[in-house]
Amino acid sequence: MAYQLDAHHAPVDSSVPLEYATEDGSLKILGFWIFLAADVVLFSCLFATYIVLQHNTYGGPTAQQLFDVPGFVTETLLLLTSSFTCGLAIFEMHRNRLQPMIGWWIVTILLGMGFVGMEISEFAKYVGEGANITRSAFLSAFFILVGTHGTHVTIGIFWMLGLLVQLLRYGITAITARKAFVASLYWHFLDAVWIFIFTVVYLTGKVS
Amino acid sequence: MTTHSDVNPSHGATLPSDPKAHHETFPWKHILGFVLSLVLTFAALGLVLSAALPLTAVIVSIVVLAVLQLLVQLLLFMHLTERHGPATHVLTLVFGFFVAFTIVAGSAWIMFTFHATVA
Amino acid sequence: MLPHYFNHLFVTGTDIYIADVLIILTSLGIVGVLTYFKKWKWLWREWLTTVDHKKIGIMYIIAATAMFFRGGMDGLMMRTQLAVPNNHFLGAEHYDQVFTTHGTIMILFMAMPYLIGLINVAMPLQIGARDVAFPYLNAISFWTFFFGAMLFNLSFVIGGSPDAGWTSYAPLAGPTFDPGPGENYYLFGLNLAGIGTLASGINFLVTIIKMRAPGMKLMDMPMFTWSTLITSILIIFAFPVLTVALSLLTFDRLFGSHIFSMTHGGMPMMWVNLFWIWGHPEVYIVILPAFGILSEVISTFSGKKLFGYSAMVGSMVAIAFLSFTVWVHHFFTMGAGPAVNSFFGVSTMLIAIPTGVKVFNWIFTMYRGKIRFTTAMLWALAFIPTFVVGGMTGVMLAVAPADYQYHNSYFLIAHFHYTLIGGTVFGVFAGLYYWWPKMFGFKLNERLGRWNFWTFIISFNVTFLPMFLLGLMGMTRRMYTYPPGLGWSHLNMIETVGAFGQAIGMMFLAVNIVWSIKYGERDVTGDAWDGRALEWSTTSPAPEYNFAHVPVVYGRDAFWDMKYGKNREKYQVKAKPYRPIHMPNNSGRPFLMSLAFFISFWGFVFKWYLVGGLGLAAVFVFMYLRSFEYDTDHYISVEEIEHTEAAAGRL
Amino acid sequence: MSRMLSPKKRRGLAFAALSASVLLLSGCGSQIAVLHPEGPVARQEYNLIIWSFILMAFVGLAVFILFAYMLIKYRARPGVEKYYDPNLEGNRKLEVVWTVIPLLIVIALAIPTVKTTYALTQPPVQAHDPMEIDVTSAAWKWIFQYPGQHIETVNYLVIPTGVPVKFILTSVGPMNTFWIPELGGMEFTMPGANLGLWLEASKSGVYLGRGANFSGKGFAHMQFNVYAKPQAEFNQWVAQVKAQDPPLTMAQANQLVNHHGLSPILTFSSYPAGAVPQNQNTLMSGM
Repeated sequence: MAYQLDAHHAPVDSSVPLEYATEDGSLKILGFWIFLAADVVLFSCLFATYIVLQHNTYGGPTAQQLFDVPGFVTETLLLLTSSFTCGLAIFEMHRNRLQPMIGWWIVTILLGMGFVGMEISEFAKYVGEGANITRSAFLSAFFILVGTHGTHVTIGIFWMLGLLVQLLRYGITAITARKAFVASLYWHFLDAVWIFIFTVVYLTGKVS
Repeated sequence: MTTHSDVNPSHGATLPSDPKAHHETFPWKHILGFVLSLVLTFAALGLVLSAALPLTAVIVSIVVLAVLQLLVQLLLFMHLTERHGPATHVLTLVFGFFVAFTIVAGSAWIMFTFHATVA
Repeated sequence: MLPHYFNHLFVTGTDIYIADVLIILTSLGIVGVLTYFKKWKWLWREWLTTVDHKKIGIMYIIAATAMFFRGGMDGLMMRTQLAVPNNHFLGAEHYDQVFTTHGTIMILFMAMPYLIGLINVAMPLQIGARDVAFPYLNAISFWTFFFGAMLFNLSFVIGGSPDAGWTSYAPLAGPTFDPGPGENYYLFGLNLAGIGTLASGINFLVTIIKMRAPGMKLMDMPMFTWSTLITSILIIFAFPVLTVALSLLTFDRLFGSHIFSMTHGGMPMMWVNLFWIWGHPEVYIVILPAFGILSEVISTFSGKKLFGYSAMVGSMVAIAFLSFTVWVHHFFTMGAGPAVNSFFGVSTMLIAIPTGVKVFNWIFTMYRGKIRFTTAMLWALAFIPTFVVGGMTGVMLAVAPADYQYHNSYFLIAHFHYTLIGGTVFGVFAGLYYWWPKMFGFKLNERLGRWNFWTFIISFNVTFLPMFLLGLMGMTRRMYTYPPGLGWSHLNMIETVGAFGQAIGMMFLAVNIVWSIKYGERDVTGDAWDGRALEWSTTSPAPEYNFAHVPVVYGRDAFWDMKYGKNREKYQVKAKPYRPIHMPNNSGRPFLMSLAFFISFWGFVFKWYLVGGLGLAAVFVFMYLRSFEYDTDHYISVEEIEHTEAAAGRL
Repeated sequence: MSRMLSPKKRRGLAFAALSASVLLLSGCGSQIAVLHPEGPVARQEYNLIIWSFILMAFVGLAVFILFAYMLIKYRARPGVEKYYDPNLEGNRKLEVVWTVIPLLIVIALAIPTVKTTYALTQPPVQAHDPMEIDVTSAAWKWIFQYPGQHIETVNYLVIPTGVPVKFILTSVGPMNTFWIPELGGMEFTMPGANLGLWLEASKSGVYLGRGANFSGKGFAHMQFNVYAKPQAEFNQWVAQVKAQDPPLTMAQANQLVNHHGLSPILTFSSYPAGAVPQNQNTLMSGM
């Protein structure tokens, strides 16, 4: 969809990675980078809110009492590894090897599901202990910040599942390559956001 | 930013490429990134659990480690430096970080000092 | 299962009944006309499913005009209530709803869509593009805005309007003090429209960066396109903040969280903080495109290049940067300590410098020019002194200790009406009169235009100038009534007279449009005003594909250069044969998806989670369908291009 | 540029218009409360208002005069061709001038702004011992507690003249702002926070105060009188309240806070310790 061109067919430029090969592809990748920059700001507001409210526990459990080190470290490792495998999938895509690409893609999805599953059980445990969203401003900010990230990850999983079907159906083309690349940007970005949740919420919560 | 219009590849070679990056047969960059991210994560965890440093020093160090991890993701996984046309996405991202920093630091400053209006 | 306020789902009250009847009659009228003239299919094919930036722009402008009349009615009701002391025209609750909807509608559903509409119409044409970067997304932007506005307006008849002010400060807007659905309408309506706005920002930015005509450097772009670029960046980084603020308050209201609540450790001030982190850039989002329009109009009707082009660009960049570092000046009186107040006071004053640079450059654009006083030019010229009054009082407000005396008073109200009407609205009117022939192929009438202009601008000053004085007399905003004997009564009466004068001014605009549709001067050349940028080089209205040949550009003011400039020869290359043009397909999905959003969010307003959830599920289904759609575009054949160009007399 | 008014003439014109508008604003009757400061805080703010107005009027006049000149001189008319220069696109010197002059004006404004911002956090006149009044906005009434005197008033305020008063502001309902224009600018009242504001009345009189931040249905009626009296009369008033008025019970205190509605003027000779919202503003512990 290169609306600028008077050409008969959208040209495929072989000198650049496949995802950038069509005009439309490079427009969409730029658009998505810009969206990620906007998402940085969205998360920064949630972080600011959490930082301002983190000590307002109103007699409820504090971060120190609540967080469980093995639990959040495991979540972190799952997400870090999934970011790595997602990178490998794109690496294989650039080498035009469909089978390994799909393999790493599926591993990434499974690791993502593992992460979301652990997060849900973590939330369920807190709620079971009476530490729910209505207990204190600290907990409200915690659930909303971490939950927003979890929602992003969940959407990412559904997105990648949809792309899995398209990869199986069409193979690696300029269009599927662009779509997979954009999804991988999203996935790595969520990993980066999690690192800050790990640091600002969990580690800082344990230290103070 | 480029001074040429980059809308039409047929007008000239305005889409520079890095052919080297796409002929690698082993994902060195990704493995390096993964190892670095593990090292940085456990370094931060160790700092917190060992409680060897004073509180402020710990918080500053783990935030620095987190920023390093962000760079690992951006540079080694997200192909941030691959340029196909102007580096608009880098500029946008940098401005995004500026705004994010302003929001977090500004909010903390405002909200933590607002009881102190009278002496 | 039904929420407790189901009982009063339909709002009661005489004026509401009248509104109900009017809404039903208008809707029936529209349905009747469409059916009688067999226009349903036309409406769907040509408008509801379009992805053409020009048509989307026109739909934005139509919606914004409707919202202007709605917001204006609110304004008239407020002024009627305040005309005399101790008036009983509106009760306190009703008045509170009216000023809340007035502010919200005017900022978010009038000013922004007007400007985004004009950007849609003119920007792609100015850079010689065939459409925006993401035409399908552009349609989603429009329809989410439209349904967001509809959701907000629905509150008037179903459930009750929000009544905590357009700033919606917690805890007044929280569940304790405002349990009804009105505030939920505000939160969900704004959030829905906000999705579309963010998408527009990304869309315009990518369009400008990647889709300029060959040869057009960034520093060759028309100033309106520059202002769009900067505005897009502001949108991209400001709107996520609004999304977060609204969502957090939604959580407090729907799910009992305590971010902004009075108890359990919540901090209401955090709402104020987040709201204005968005709110201040928002002010520039609605003023910078107006600056851009002004630059185009003044330069065109002075027959001159823009004075100090680089300084104009640089000052906009500076304003954009500074706009993210001044938000506390909206709450100096919230006691964040002298260091905070000093920092934000001084950073606010600094904005005066780039703004001043722009004002002087506009004035000097006229220096040694040939000024034609068309209606568009009159609006642009009126902008300068009016905005200067707004800007100067803005600097006065930036003086933190003095702001302790102005804050929330009518002085502040006067200030921001001088900037938002004198800046944004005058800019929009200048843009409407200027680009009208490009949109519709005929000019608006100049004589009626002058009536429109003079009635409105005189009445505007009659309304808002006395407010400065009232503020210093101690009258605060949002008072539904006031006692006699404070010296406020005469000034209030004068203001009310002015408000009705403005309404008469607007009537001239309506009459002008109707009259000109029938008798307006047709624009057969495509160059209605002896224009300077590329939008005037194609036909009026522009064909679907904008340009049969994408123009190649050799510098600033490309079309002027083409006509009179030193590169004239270069532009007169022999026309190549036409080639098929690649264009995106129309799609009904943006409309349907936004409708699903509307239904979902309407469910959430009333805490009907089943409706809300199903609606959201439908939204995701539409997204999935799009992801699996590969047949998204088509080619316009050479024959069709030849036919279109021949019909426009261009072969 | 040389064809325009000479600098001298221009300055004279600017000065004349300026003084006329200042006279107009300040001489317009005592009802313009902000321009009739009756205490040191309001006076400092007034000085800044006037100074910023003068600076802005200077800029404004320059703009208006230039603007009018351009419109008249370069309107499309016979003979305009001889000036016409379509390719004129800038002038570095002029652009520097209109960047530097506003910068100087901003500096001239910023310095007193910062100074006054810091000054207003201190009690205005150090000669007297300051007193404290705890102010609470409720829906929709003002509650004033005098911790030194241990009395409470609702919807009116009595203060001694010549004494700096430290108002400690909070809210048990929606936010509001506490504003007595003749004595000084406003400050927010917020649930969960205690903000401070210094004010002082220089002379006796009745001043009008009001809430200035919208707080719901009864907002427009949140108006109160401030009676400033000499210290001796103030003491006399306190003694009278102690002798004549009833004490506030906890039940009445809760009723004032929880009943959302207007309230008449009330006076209490004492109040229970539990009825001071300023003492309960802690976010970390839930009590």
